[in-house]
Amino acid sequence: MTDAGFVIAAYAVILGGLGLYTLLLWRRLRAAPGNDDEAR
Amino acid sequence: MTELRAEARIALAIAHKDAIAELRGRHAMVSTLFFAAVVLLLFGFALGPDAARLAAAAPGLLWLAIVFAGILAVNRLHLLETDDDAFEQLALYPVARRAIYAGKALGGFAVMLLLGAVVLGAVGILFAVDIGSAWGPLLATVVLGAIGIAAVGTFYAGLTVRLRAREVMLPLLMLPVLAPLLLGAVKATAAALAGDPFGELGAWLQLLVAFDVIMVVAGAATYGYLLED
Amino acid sequence: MKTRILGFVALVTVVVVTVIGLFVVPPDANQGDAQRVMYPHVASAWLAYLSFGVTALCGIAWLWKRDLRFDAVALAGAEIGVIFTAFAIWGGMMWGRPIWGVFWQWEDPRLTTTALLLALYVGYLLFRRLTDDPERRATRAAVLGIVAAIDIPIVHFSVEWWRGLHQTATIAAPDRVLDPAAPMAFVGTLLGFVGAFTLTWLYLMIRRYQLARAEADREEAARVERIVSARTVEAAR
Amino acid sequence: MPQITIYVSPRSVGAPDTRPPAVATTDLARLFAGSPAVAGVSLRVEAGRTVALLGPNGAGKTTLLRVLATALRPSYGSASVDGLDVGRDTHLVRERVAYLSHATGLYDDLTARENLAFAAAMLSTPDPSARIDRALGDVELEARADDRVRDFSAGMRKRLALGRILLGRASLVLLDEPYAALDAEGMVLVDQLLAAWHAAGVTVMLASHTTDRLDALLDGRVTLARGLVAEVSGAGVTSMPPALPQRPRPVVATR
Repeated sequence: MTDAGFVIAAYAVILGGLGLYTLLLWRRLRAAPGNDDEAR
Repeated sequence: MTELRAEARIALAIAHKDAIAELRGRHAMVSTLFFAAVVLLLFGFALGPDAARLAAAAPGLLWLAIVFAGILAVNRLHLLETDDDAFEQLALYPVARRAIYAGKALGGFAVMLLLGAVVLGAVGILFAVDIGSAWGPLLATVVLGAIGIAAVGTFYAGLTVRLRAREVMLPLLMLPVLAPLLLGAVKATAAALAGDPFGELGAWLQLLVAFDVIMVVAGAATYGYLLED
Repeated sequence: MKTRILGFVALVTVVVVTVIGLFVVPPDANQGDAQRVMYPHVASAWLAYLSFGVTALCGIAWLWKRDLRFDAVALAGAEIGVIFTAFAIWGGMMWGRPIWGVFWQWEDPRLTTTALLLALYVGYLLFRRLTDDPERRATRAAVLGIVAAIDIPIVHFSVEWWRGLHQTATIAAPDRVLDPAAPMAFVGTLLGFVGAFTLTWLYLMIRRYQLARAEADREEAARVERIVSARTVEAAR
Repeated sequence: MPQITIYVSPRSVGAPDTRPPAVATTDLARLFAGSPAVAGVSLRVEAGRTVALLGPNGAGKTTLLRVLATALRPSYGSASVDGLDVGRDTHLVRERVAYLSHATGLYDDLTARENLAFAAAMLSTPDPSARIDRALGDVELEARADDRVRDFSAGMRKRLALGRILLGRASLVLLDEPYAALDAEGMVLVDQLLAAWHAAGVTVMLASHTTDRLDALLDGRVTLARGLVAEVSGAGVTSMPPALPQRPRPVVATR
């Protein structure tokens, strides 16, 4: 794998992860704070 | 000043009680020592039979055996309290929380010291390592290591004493915190065994002292919160 | 509403710095394109440490003021901290592989410390899930967060020594060492990333705090409601 | 039957009305995993009184005692012993309270005497060896003083736990089902202890189901149901209905 490959992999995971986490958070917030095991 | 003396007396009473119960009933000590010996044996199978490689790895194996056996030992000391909800009764006595921590840590230290000495001897035999020549620094390392493991172990055993999945959580929480101690102890032991070629021994012992002081103070300051319910 | 704007600003800055980091700024003289991984890697590591600092401080604040809002911030800090720690480790590996040829560089104190950080705070989050009573959970998690934060500098210091007490700090590496006289462009881009990621971090912290508060309030309302209903039933008797 | 001597802290002497209420709770609630074991208790017990906590299992008797003994922190509301808040002045409250719980909190591998010696060290009991002998005598365990508690029956363990309380100088004694697991002689022992505490001006609150034998010993009775006070009778104890309705307040701890 070329250097560029690793760079892409790094950015993809970090930015993708941030996006995914934001989405998850947003969905959990938007859903009325129903029964979520986090709060059990 | 008298208050500190009273707390010391209480800590000694707790450690004394643990010692009697430990020697008389629990045999945790014996089982922990055997566990450490078995771990060393397995290390031998894993890394042997090349004697040179074993001798090179001896410091690391020594301290891994001590740390793993240490988790069992510290856990046992707190199980002693939960048989009959004695832990709650202990918290209800009008005594300083840090005195309770000191008492339990003292008990843990004694167990760890004995464990360290025995494992050191076993390593000397099993991995043909000459511990006689450097017994001074080795003893210092074992003492400092025992203090550190007892200080951290007592805190985390208290934190997880009534926790679900405690058997997994205690090592999971405790081991990362012990990383600097493991690292320092192994390097100090290696330096001591090699006759301290680079003169690093002093520095590593200082690291262990710093770790011990910080963890004892942190443990004593926060142990009271672990007794709250 | 303000948070929404913050979120939008954060998004824009992240996109801008990413474009700069990937395409605009020239590759490093020695490391070539691999050096571009440093930007998100360093920014993530900085936010990991910041998050756990926040968690430890909120722990102290809870023990002092006994206000559950601090506990909610501490939880947000730990969760988001774990995520940035994972990113920092991933970035470290993606940078290490092209430069050293190995994913995991034991000698790099930053990497090993960050790995321990992950272990410490995954433990913190697991511990929180295993404790039910909100106030007992807050107290014990606070103490756990404080001891973990105390341990981090010791870990970093000991790994720093571990690498070689008396050798010079530079790692005896192949020729691809970062060009020490990094031109302004690198430093500028790095600061841009740190800024953009910190804005994102702030946005996520606020959102996660709101979520934790919403759940805590719902839990609180359920508790109070059960008390009120018990009392009304009794009063009616 | 030995004459039981109660070592009283100076706090518990003096006419009852001059001392703050031995026990005072205001809208006290304590929840476990979201459901209220105690849902709202506002109780006042005058110093020096002997009061029984009655009510079915799960009525909240044990939880109330554990909060007063500082074993549990209140979830809502507040509780005080001798005017001292259990949350803020926890250490001072612990000096004043003795608590006998279902679990006797003894060390199986230690003998009866060693258990009491440890308790004496924790309670800083003056002249410990004499006091331990006296306590063992009072609870009639001298014969088994040097046997390990591991071999004791539940009744004997309870006697030893009562002996431990005699080593202290509590002004408030909390007993959770003191008569449970005791033989006839043991029950007489508890009667004697209650009489001795009463004579010494020590306040006693005991949760119990055996009420028939208590008439002569009790000043007042409190009946709990579903975590609330259902009924109060006798002297020295009063109760107020919990505040209603309660607006769910933001998540700020009460202390």
